Amino acid sequence: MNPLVREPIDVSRLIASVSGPGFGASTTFVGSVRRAPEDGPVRAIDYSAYEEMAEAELCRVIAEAKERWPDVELVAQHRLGRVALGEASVAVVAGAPHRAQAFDACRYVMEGIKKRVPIWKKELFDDGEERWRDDEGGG
Amino acid sequence: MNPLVREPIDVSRLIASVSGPGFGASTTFVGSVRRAPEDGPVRAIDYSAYEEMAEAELCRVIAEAKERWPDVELVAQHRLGRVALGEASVAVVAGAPHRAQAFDACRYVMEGIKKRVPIWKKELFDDGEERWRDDEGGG
Amino acid sequence: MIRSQTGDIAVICRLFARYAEVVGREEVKIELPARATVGDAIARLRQVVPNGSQLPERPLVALNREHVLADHALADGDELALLPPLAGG
Amino acid sequence: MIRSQTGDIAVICRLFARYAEVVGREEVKIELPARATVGDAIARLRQVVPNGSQLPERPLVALNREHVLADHALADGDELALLPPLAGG
Repeated sequence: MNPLVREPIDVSRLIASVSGPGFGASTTFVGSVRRAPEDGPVRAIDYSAYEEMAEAELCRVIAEAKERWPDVELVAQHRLGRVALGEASVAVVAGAPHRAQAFDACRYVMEGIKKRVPIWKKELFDDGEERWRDDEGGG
Repeated sequence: MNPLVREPIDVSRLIASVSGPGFGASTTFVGSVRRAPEDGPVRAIDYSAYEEMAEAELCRVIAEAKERWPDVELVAQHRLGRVALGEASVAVVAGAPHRAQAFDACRYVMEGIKKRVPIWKKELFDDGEERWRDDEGGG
Repeated sequence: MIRSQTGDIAVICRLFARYAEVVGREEVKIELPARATVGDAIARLRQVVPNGSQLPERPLVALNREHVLADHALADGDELALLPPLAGG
Repeated sequence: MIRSQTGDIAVICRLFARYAEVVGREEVKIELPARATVGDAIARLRQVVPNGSQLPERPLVALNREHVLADHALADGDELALLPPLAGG
């Protein structure tokens, strides 16, 4: 499954893709474009990436998680381009025999995406203003 | 939303029910009936509960989580009755402004369900055998 | 003044899952002296129901739908539930 | 034997997001002496591109699509990327 997508993320499909008869647990993280009081009237976000590296780095993050939790299956997708308010910008699903692994691996991959995968966002506001946004503490 | 249900859990609907413009993060846990090598050929699980208490206790678990993470919104459902292999037996969704809260609150509720909510399961095997199952380390 | 040692309070015991199968009942009403504890009720129940001795001496218990410990005091009309090891999820 | 101080190796610098906007370029080829480091390349880049001084002196960097530190050595043909603070998710 392509990790960088320009169409809406189909979360149900991602969840289904890591389920199997031996998997009793799945943990799914979904990050969405939000309008927080402190952010002002955001209407969408434009995501861009250093695409070749973003794919490679996400692949490395997932490989590390699989080394650490070998029974876990993982899938992750990140949107690029224009993402409207409320739409998912990122989703990570971890399927596992047991819940602790599913939670830990899902979180590991999500932290890796935030800290290591070269993706940027520009917030688009109702009034037409645009602003590059660092993501301290965000979604 | 009723926390104890006898029909399939609609995970997408649960996720949608805790999303909102201020929520940039949601974490979803889904537990499913699994067929693990060590379990033998399970074909379904019959879930039963001390229903009045299960509802009350789940409500308390969620209230505790909301006290600890006030910005989080939570929803949880657990199946009762016959649940076939691969079907979801439990789902917990935490929506939050930020991802750490979403992960922590989702996990807190799921641990509470496993440790405190009076639900039992009887495994049904391919050969017609049935067995009450304690859930040490399970899904 | 002499008071009866039994029959001061009535408690509804509820049984679930494998415990209900063991004794063939889902509900048993028992009578106990005033100031009886949860532990006293379990001991009585194990005596009065068929196969009661196959129930554990210290099961997980809930009183009026909340988890409690065995030394918890009982009151007339209480609902006491014996909970097999939980297995939700 | 005297060797040229520049032009021994060529490195492609890639710029993204706000850094690309600052300098109005997404790609800049620079030449550097042998044994130059990532830090040397950044310093050169800040001199040669318009508004280069508005780029940070120590940005997050990736060499051939992997995160590296400023003391990392460069080789001819390397792809060096300057990464604004990451904001995925």
